[in-house]
Amino acid sequence: MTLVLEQILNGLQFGLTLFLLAAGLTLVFGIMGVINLAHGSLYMMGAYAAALGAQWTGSFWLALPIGLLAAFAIGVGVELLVMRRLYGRDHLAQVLATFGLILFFNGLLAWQVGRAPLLMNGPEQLAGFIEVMPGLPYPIYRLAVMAVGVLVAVGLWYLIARTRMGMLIRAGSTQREMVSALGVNIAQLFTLVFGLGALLAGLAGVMVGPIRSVQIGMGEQVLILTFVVIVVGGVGSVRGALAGALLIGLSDTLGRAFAPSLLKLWMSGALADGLGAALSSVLVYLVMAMVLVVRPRGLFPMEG
Amino acid sequence: MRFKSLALAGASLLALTMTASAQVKIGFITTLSTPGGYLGEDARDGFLLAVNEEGGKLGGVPVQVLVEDDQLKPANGKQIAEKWLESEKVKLFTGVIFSNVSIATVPTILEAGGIFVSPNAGPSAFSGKACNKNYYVTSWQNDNLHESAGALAKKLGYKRMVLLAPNYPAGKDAIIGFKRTFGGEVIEEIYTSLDQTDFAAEMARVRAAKPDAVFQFHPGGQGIAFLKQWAQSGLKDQVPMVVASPSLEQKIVASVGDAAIGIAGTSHWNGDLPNEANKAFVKAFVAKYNREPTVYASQGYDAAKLIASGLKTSGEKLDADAFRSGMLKVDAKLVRGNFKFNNNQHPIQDWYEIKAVKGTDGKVVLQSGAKVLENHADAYAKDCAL
Amino acid sequence: MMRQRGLFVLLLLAFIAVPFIAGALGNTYMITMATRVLICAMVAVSLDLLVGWGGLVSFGHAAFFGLGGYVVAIAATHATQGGDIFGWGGTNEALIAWPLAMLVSAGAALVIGALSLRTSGVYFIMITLAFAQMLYFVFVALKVYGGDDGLSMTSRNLLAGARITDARSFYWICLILLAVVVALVGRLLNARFGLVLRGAKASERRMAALGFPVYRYRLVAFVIAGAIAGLAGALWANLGRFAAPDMLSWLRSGEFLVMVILGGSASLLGPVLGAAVFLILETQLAAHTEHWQVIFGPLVVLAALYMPMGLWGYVRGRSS
Amino acid sequence: MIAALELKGLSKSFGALRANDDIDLSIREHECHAIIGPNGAGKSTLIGLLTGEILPDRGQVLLFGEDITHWSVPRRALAGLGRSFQITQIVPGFSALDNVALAVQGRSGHSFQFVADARADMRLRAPAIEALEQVGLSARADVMSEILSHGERRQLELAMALALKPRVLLLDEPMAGMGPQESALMVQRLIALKGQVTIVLIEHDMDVVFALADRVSVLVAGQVLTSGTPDEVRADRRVRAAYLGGEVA
Repeated sequence: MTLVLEQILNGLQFGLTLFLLAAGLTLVFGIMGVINLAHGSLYMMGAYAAALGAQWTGSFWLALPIGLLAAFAIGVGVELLVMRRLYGRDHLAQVLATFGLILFFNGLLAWQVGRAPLLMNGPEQLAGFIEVMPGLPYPIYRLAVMAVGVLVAVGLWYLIARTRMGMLIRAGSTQREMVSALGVNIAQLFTLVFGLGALLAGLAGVMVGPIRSVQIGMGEQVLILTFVVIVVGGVGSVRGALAGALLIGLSDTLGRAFAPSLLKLWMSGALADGLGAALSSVLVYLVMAMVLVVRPRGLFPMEG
Repeated sequence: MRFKSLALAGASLLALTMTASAQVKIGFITTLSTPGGYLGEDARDGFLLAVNEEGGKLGGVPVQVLVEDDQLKPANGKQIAEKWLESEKVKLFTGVIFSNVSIATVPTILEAGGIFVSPNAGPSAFSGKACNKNYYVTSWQNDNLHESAGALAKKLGYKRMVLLAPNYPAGKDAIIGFKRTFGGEVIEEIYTSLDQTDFAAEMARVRAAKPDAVFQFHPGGQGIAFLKQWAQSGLKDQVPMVVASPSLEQKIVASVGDAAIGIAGTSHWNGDLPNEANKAFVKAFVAKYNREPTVYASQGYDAAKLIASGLKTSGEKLDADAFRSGMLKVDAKLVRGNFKFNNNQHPIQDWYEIKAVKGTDGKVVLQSGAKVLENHADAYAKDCAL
Repeated sequence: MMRQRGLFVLLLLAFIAVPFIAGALGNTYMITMATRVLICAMVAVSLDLLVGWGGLVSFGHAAFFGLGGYVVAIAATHATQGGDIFGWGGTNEALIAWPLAMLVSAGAALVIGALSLRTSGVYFIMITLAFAQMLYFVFVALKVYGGDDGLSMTSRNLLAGARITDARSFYWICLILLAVVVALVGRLLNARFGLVLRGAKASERRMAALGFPVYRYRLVAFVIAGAIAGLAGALWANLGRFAAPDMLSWLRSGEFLVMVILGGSASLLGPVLGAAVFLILETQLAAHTEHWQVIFGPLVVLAALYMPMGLWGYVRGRSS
Repeated sequence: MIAALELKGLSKSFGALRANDDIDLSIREHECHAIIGPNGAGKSTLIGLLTGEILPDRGQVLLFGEDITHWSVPRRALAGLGRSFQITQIVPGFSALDNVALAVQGRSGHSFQFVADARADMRLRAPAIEALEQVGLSARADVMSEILSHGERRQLELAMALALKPRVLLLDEPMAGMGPQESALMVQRLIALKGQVTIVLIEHDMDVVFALADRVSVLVAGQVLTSGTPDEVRADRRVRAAYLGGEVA
């Protein structure tokens, strides 16, 4: 029973990590209507900046703002140089341009930082465990990642639903002309929103730095799963991204955790191990397909 | 179209002018991009160090090393080989890191009468019945890595183990290789997916299975993530871990830090092996590149030394049989020490216990221990008719 | 239309000239390189049917390319080394294996298309990508057929019992097939079916209001494009005598898209040009610097930003 | 007599907004029936429900007595429900004739023909030329549709709807964006159609409505306020209060 609870906790934790990535991507799509394949690259740049920052300063807490700032700055730069020329264009041009950016960022890091993965440790204060319930110790750092995921969800909800900027953001996606007539600089707003998306990607990169590998290509590894998440949730919807992330996180984790032992009820051990692994590796795609059959625009489709 | 023909014509003209020189050209096809790029980078740098030390020669023969990135795409490796065979008249190839590139590329080279010396990948496809007199593996047969880990687990007295590997052939081979020498009970085999970055679910399964120890094979980034999460989950202090060299090499240790301490690994080389050649190599590598060499760098270096041994007898003509007699003589001081070629032209060598310890400067480094396997060969050699 | 035909002939003549130029230079690698261009061009033309003409940005086209390659390699493996798949002993005959590759790819396209086409726009992009990636991991894990290591063929397929050993004959086969594909796609685009597909790109609502069940037409286009990509995959596997999961990877899909857009989408011959320029540029850059991505990436970005019509737009613009 | 188009209790809500609320409407064969109403009255939703682009929460749509409530858009089109769009929906890169021929092709059933050049097919071309003549655009048949003037595109829009040979023609603001002269010409053309085909006209311009319509229904806040002849509707005080007073005054 504890095992089941632990695995559910693992699933939630994985889901919230996915949410960190999906939130920025879906926000940028929802507001500017651009698909950004290079979102994973911003995540990578955030993680790299933080890892280098940690080596330089020796502190995770100093590295955190460095990573966020770098991701934000790179995001703003990318928006000013590339993305803003893509708003009116079709998705095809957006896909192509951001594909080019992926190649560039990977090449740039290999060239300037080197090809080897970087060292990045979590903060001393968050090492160790908490007994979340009797007999179930859980790493504090993972709980911290979950907390950050929840905070981001709440923060985004507040930003979009309750602030003036959120109002502009909501209006910006539907009524660009009206908002600009009100004297709001749409171009600046979009730069800011893209920067925010990049910042969220960077935050994801910094947070997973201590539990994953900080290396070239780390962005592409998670990009496709992030796509699955926002497709399931409904592209453009932050609420959908959260729901999709939790659904995918839970089904992936629980599949990997229990598929083999469930299969062992019917077949031999080795076969069950193999088949269970195969099944759990395609499980998230099957979930996605099922959601699409029922709701082609995801769980929380954007209005309009 | 016009641009295309011009570009191609230009490239081939360039090739014509360059073939005029009297050097032996060595085609170094390796992986420089993708997450696996650092393996190729180190193998290349190790190789070039050896060439450099001899002043642009290997075994007294002037060489020119052509390097190109295969991007970890099998077809690209093959394409580069075809290009060099054709327009650069390259006959001697090396550099390939990954088995899939090797499997696609090697037949093309051998069929064209070329020679291939592998500094890393040793896939079983070419080590048994399909062995070839112009194909040499200077690193290890793939299974050796895991056999040595299995032998170590047996030596350490573990009886009941959980094995983890990604769900693809190399992962399954790792588990088979490990079991070949381990001999104890395998309670559970856990297969992860190749794109997985979070192993919390698997670690909970390990915790529940309560094994004596675990063996895991996750190369590169996955291995790094696994070790970090393993330490964080607290399992590191409860369940011992045994791994093979690709999961515990210098770059991985450098990027996981303290999380690597206490893990038992095996390797055929380490920076602290006490032979003279190795001491000189490490010193020269650090001096030239300003970083510690990895096992891949050592393999690149050793491959160059073995090629030098072949070139000593073949000379600039590069006759395949003459080259072969030189290669098989192993007229070279390798940094790993004890080495000879088996009948399938794969290594017979020693494997050492390796562990990560805190160095004097606070950095985590790898330290070699006792021999785990001595004069270890591979299981496929008996099928090779050479 | 006349101009299009004239350029088609010009391009064809240029491709016909390649083996003779290569012969004069004594460079067979050039033929192999050109064969690669032909095969990628075939994929690009099929992808453009969806992207350029149908407005369906598929980011998973490599899946069908890879499937085609695997069908041929698997059939050849069983034919030469025994064993069977679903009770079938395999074949080394191109006249059976290549159509089969098309059929299997078409079947996969039918399933993936049926699900993906329920959505549109950015959903479609991401979903095709995700399904292709799923297939990629299936082949990576498929140990019987080499998994990550790929699957080698001992020799090329036989064509009606005859061996295709030299690079030149294989080049001619690829060239003929590409010409046939281009001609057929060209016909299709101006036939009733093609007009509906193109109309639906401009206005799906209008086409529905005129009585066309747009979904069905798009699905058929998706299946046709998948089948052509399957044929290209079969040729690719024959060229390298090797099929590997990287044929299905999402990077491949991305590269095919780059070829289409670089050459000029919705232009029939643009993708052919795009494939040629892409492959030559990539190999030349990679041969000259190990940090080729730092140059190549920005070039792709610039192409996306400033060449909406692609190279073909310039070629056609100048000749008119 | 069976109504050409009959709506029974048709309702559609978007969240809390009742866009169409229990609409009953009967449109007779060969009449020109105008639907008017202020902005936000639910005209667009009603068009959507009729064409099948929107599915209702409740109620029925009958086309010549046949229940088409759950039919797809193309199926309705093939059953004889033609439409024009408020915002012109034509295919750029195709000539005017190509566009209309596409409509003829739609009428002819399935188009899974992959080889024969559709542009050389007189079975498509001839009826298309006829439809272009009907709207007075035959002189511009070979001009690329994106080059046509706004008024010409509106004509093309109508020609495409006509080429489908519909039994019921839904015209969604056919005069949108037209100058007075173009508008008058269009009215002439629509008058010529009267009696041949049932027309449902959604229109803002009251002059157009009263020039064309046999009957008028007034939609206010998602409900049918009244239906009647133009004179009856003009005289209705409630209409004046709710609508005419505000907008036409």
